[in-house]
Amino acid sequence: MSDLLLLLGGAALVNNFVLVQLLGLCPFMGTSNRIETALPMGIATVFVITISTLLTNVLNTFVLAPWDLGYLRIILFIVVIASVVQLTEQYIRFASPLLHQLLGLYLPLITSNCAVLAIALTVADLSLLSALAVGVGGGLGFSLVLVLFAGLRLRIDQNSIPRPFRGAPIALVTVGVIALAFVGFRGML
Amino acid sequence: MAVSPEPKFQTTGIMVRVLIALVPGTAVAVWAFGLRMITIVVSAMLAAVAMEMVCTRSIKSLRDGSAVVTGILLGLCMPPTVPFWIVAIGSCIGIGIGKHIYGGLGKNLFNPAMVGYVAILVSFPEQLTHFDALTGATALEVVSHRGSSTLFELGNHPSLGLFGAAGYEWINCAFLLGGAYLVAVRIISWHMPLAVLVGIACPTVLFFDGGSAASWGSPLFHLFAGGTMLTAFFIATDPVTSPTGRAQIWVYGLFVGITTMLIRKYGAWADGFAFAILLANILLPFIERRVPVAQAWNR
Amino acid sequence: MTVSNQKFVPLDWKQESPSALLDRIRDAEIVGMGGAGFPTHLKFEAALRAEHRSVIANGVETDPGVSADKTLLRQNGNDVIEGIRIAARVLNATSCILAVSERSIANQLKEGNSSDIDIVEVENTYQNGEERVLIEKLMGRRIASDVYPATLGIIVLNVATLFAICESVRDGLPVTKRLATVMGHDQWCEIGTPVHDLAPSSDKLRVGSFANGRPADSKVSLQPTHNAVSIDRANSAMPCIRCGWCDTACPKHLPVERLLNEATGSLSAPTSLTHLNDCNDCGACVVSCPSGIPIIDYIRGSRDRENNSRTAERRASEALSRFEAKQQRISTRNQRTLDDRESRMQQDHKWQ
Amino acid sequence: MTVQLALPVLVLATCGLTLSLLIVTFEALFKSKSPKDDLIVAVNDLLPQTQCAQCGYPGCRPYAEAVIAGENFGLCIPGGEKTRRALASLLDRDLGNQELGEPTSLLARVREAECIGCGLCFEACPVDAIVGAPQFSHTVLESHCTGCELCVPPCPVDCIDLVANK
Repeated sequence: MSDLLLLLGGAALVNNFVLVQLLGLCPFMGTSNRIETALPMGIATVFVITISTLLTNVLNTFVLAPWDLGYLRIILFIVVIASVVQLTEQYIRFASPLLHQLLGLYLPLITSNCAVLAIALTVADLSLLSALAVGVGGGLGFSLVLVLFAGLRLRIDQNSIPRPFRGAPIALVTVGVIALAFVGFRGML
Repeated sequence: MAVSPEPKFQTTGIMVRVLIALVPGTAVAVWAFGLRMITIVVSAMLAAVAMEMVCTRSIKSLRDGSAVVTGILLGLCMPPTVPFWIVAIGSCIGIGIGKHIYGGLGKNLFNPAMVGYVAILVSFPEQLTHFDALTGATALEVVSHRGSSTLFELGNHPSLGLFGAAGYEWINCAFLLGGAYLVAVRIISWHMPLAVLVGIACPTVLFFDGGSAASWGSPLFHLFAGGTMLTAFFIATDPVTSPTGRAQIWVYGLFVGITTMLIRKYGAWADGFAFAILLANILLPFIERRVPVAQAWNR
Repeated sequence: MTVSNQKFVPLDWKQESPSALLDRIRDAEIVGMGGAGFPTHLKFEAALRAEHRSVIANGVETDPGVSADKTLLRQNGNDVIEGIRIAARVLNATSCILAVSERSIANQLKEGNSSDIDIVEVENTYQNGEERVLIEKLMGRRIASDVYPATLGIIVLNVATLFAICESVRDGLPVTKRLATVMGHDQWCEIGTPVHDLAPSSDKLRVGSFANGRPADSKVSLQPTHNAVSIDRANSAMPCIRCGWCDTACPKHLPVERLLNEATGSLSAPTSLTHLNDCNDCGACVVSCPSGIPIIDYIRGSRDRENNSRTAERRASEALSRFEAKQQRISTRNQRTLDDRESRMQQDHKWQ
Repeated sequence: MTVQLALPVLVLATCGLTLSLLIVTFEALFKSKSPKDDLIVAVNDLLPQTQCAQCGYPGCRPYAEAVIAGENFGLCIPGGEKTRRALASLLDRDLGNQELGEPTSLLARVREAECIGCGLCFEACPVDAIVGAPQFSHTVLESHCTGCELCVPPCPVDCIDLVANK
């Protein structure tokens, strides 16, 4: 049990998918300028990652591996992830149209979030439990950093920043410094 | 004319008193690590001041002295063997990216000195972590990567001085002295330093098991090793990047202390205070509860 | 505030009846010159309703950089004392206290006068000049923040107001001038003169002390409540370093640093209105700020904005509810006419 | 050779089929209910509720529904730039360069001497801010009036004028 926790912690903090492996940056930058979009986006991403990791792992161990169809992985995983995202979007549209309107383009964008596919691919060969651990850990790491970054962006005072750095550039610089801070976790696990 | 209650200090007054408080620590560092330490601290300060003038294109903003203090703090974190150009790069990154890109004094999200220090620590690891013959590896490294030998067997290793790490124990005492002066002159409140020191002491006390192979090292050792006192009194109390409410100060300080200890014990880095400060700065909006999370929930 | 300048008949206040004196104070349109500008005769009328009354003369001038009241007490201390006696006569007050913040003034006033007014020295800490704090210090009574001391019979009057009372009653002079610290030195200034004529200078001016005064643009003229005119210290203000000293200085324990940063827009999360309304403009935060930021201007600005948007929201929601009520009324009326027509159609007519 | 070819096609086909079936059932199961009433309420709350129809819609709520359906969110004159930006940020639409001026809040005021008591303005006022009996002079309640100018056209003697709200 404890090594599952270590896997989860490792995926969340030590080699965090956004900050250390620099994956999934576009939804990260897109939805983090407001906490109203960052929080639901984080939760939706964790949900999608968990479900898709589960499905892809099962598919891989029972279908792809025995008939050594490894080369089908990417195509199949993307189809699975896309359909999981479609299902979540339908549910969110049903549950709260306002949230759906708020998230707007970024909800379907989770399919193209490379962190989701990256996690699915990295855990394809692991056992189901450890795959889930890394999946949930990766998702939590992504959402944690997303929400923290949204909180930080509230403190950025746009009109006192030099003109060329306003908006996205200052956000990227801040993500860089956050990544610097997360280097502190290296070697922990 | 009646004495009208002028403000306690102008910001320049704060800088002068902080510099006075830094003098004892710097002097002991020079005594412990040799004259080269002076040139390191001075070059760090000059680079910081130069970058400040470049970024603000005027010398007006030097008045508040934040650039000078940032430079000195960065210089004091450096090991004595570091080449000068690396220190200069660190200062420039600290002042440029740490402060002025966010709009100057008061607008930066992260502690400028720590941004500079972590930037060069991560990009030039070999120059920044190995030390010369005086102490070999720092005591912290020796303690945390000693494999199976118990603390007692390590007793006579050159890096271990009387009760702490060779040179570092006196440096920390000197910064403690300087810090006490700052608290006495009411520039900083005593809550933050105490919170950080308690944060550092707690894990060592909890897990203290008489110096066995897996022990963290004695609380006294960790309180007077590496950058503990420098962090507690000078870096964590930087007003711009630390909270103002009393409860928030304690949460912030404890987080810094405990994270420093975690990195020292489990992390790959010898001393984790710089990372701990940056991580605490990331959490600051949530520590001060200024993020309208409730509003986001009821959407 | 227009200032009436017709002359009066000098009265011998020892013989005049209290109501005649009160009428004179009302006709002279004397207002409190300590900073609030509350009409003095209303204060007197409120105090008259209480059973036993006492007069407190507030000579404790702790506004930083202002020495108008102190100089007034030094130069015309006796007129102020006479003003106190007039006020005491109007209220037939049981006790009179003159509070000052300097020993030299206290001694100078003590030798010349009999003992009916006791002159008390109060130390010069920043909060003591405020009405309720002064009452608590002199009489040991804590007044709730929503109760006016005058209604309890305790009248606190600024020494400049008492001087104006003395001049209008004894000498019959209208209130046309007041002593103010202009650019550091005290001088008698005509009320109503534009501030920029009093202190001609290029950069911005500030009326009142830099703690709780207001920035003065060209249109502002000297009012009875302004006790100083100076260069606005805000020109040389440095950026806020979030040191939190203003939080510790605030007597009402408000999160001043957070209010300031939200007012200047560098923090976008909105704050609650209650904090803003609790602030009573004392200016202790401005005094304690190492960067010299006029915090009070920002807090007043965001408080007005917040109040305006709140009233706008309230009016909008009321308008919405009235609009829906009207729509409802119209639809029921139309429905009723339809039903009537329907029922009329059902009746069988005579020719069928 | 053919087995090597058929197997991947088979696998992909079955996966695609099952997933699409899943999506269709979800679609039927979670059909989104009436379009977006809590979204309409959210947008309506941002509008100043003057019901003035200067945006071309009979009231604020119809305009809210139109905005959600894609209408230009910069038509609300009384709301001015503040409302326009609020709508843009709620609906995540880019602001464009259209700049609305600062809303000058107006108040209607009846010159009571000339009022003949016809009551037409009473009917026209969307928020019941005008009071008065038939044949008697009417007046505007300043606390209730939203400055929507709808009472000015129907007045036969044109005795209502608009003053700035202090």
